[in-house]
Amino acid sequence: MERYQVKLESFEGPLDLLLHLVQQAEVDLYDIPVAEITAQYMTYIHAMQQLELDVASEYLVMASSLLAIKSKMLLPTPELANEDEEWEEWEEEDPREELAMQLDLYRKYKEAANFLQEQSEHREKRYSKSPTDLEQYKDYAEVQEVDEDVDATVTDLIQAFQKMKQRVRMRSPKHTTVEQERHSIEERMTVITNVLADHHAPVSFQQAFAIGEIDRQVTTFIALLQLVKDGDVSCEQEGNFEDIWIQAKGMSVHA
Amino acid sequence: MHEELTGIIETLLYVSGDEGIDVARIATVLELEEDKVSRELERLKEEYEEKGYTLQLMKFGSVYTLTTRPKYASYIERYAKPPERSTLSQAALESLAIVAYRQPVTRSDVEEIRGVNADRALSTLVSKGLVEESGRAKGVGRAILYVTTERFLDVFELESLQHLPSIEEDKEQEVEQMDLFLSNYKDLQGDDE
Amino acid sequence: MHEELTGIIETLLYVSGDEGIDVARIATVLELEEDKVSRELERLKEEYEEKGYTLQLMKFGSVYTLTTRPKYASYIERYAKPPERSTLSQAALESLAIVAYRQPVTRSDVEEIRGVNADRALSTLVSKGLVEESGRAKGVGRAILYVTTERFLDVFELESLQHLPSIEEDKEQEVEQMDLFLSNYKDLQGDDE
Repeated sequence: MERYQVKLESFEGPLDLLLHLVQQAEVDLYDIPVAEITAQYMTYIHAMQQLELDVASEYLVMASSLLAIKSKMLLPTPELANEDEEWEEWEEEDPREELAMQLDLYRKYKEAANFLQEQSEHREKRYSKSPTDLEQYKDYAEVQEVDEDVDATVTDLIQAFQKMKQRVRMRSPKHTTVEQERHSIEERMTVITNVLADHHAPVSFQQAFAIGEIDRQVTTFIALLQLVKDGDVSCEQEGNFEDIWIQAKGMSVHA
Repeated sequence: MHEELTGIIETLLYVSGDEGIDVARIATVLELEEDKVSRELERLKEEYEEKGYTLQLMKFGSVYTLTTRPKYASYIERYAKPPERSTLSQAALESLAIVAYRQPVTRSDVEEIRGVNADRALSTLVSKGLVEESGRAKGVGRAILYVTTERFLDVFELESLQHLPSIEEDKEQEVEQMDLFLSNYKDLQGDDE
Repeated sequence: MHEELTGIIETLLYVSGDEGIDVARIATVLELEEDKVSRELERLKEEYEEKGYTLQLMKFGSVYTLTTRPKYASYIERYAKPPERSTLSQAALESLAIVAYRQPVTRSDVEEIRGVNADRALSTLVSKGLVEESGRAKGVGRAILYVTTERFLDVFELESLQHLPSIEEDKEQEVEQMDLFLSNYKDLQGDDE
């Protein structure tokens, strides 16, 4: 039984397994030695069964077709002629033909699948920039109209999502925590006190400091809290989420 | 206007990045014949090749996109964070090949060729935006028909479906396929009325 | 290396788009002197001017960015204007997909996934009635939560959110099954020897 040993490989189904056996035997797809291939096929099925794996029903269906073909081949063909001409006249359909065509067709798509695989690997080496945010070019009033029809499908939605996932990232999302160090709290404290020194009226946090990258805003806010704690500035806020008004308390030179 | 048109098109190509620009949309925006826009894009595409510009102008379906050249991939990957690649299983790739060559196809068409259930492979392909449903087949059961999407061309670097290499199917099957297509087409036309 | 360096730099400039590239980061990645990178960028910048390329190379601090030229701004405006039949921009579609699949989400959830600002895209979606606010997240900041609307289901012809095709990766499962088979098979082979 050793010579029937199946190469350790994953198969995509009975046709894939069969194709593998035929190619391994190096025989013509349209002239398969059915008895031999069937035996090898059955060995594989038995191996799967011994492993107590669920043998997919498709494998069993193929097994029975193979056995059927094998027995048809064993039936004596009446008047099997030696001459080609006569053979053609008498020819009944080769019991293997349908299977051979099926295998041939499957083989072609398997090759096409390989082609696609290679193409995608090549495509993955190409990158493009993210689209520029064009919203800034739009008239906001136009965008506001709710009633207009939206022409998009679920496929558009999925395609957009998948495209986004394959984009190269200039800054990874987690990056912000690292970059935070670029704006030290001390530095931001100095900036705040300098700005306040230039103004005699309270300064709006929103307008003066809530600009730039989010990590900078956070650092600025922490710096502000530190200044409040130190008693260098005073803050007023009318309610949750309202703007914060900041004012220097007496002399506060951090330079 | 020639030089001007080139400039406008290159500007819009840059702005739209990986979304690319669609010939029809450009024609509408610029109030030009689609033909003229197409010709200019094709001319530009060749110019980028001939002059060996750093970037390449690629066509995927009706969309043109500027991309970097493969030889620079490693520098980009060192500079920025490349995306996580999700590879398609062999089952999905084989099913995709069948959809691509024989579209529109039903699930059972795919199953017949591969000899195994294609349920899962097809839903993976739909979820990757490579295949979409496109109406239903005529006859009993009115099975869902599947076709490839625009994204399919992009992911597999194909200008069009005609750029798929020939796999020389039997004539008989081609005829059969054509019949199926025509009958579906008629059916669709019928539905519209 | 000169020509090569030009190609690499132009490639990185294109891919980084509106973010631009930082001289120091390029120098680190390419293992070159910052000076050399700076000089090449300055040379390129001049070349873009002299040869009147469509795009221009601008310097902001230590960051260089490719930008469009002001004379083409009106075309970008026309291009940005939504066409009669209102399609959604790539940015809006991406954000919408994230809201649809992950809802409820905050703006920063969307930004984290997209890697870019999502402010405008979300407000477009809200104004189109596809997404709406739905309370606030717990915890610091109590960020606004976004969910999809009934109109979203309507526009995308979905009976319910459960009818959205899955976009989560499921290849794991497929692989798992095969691995199980192979490892069992190997074991068996081993036992026989």
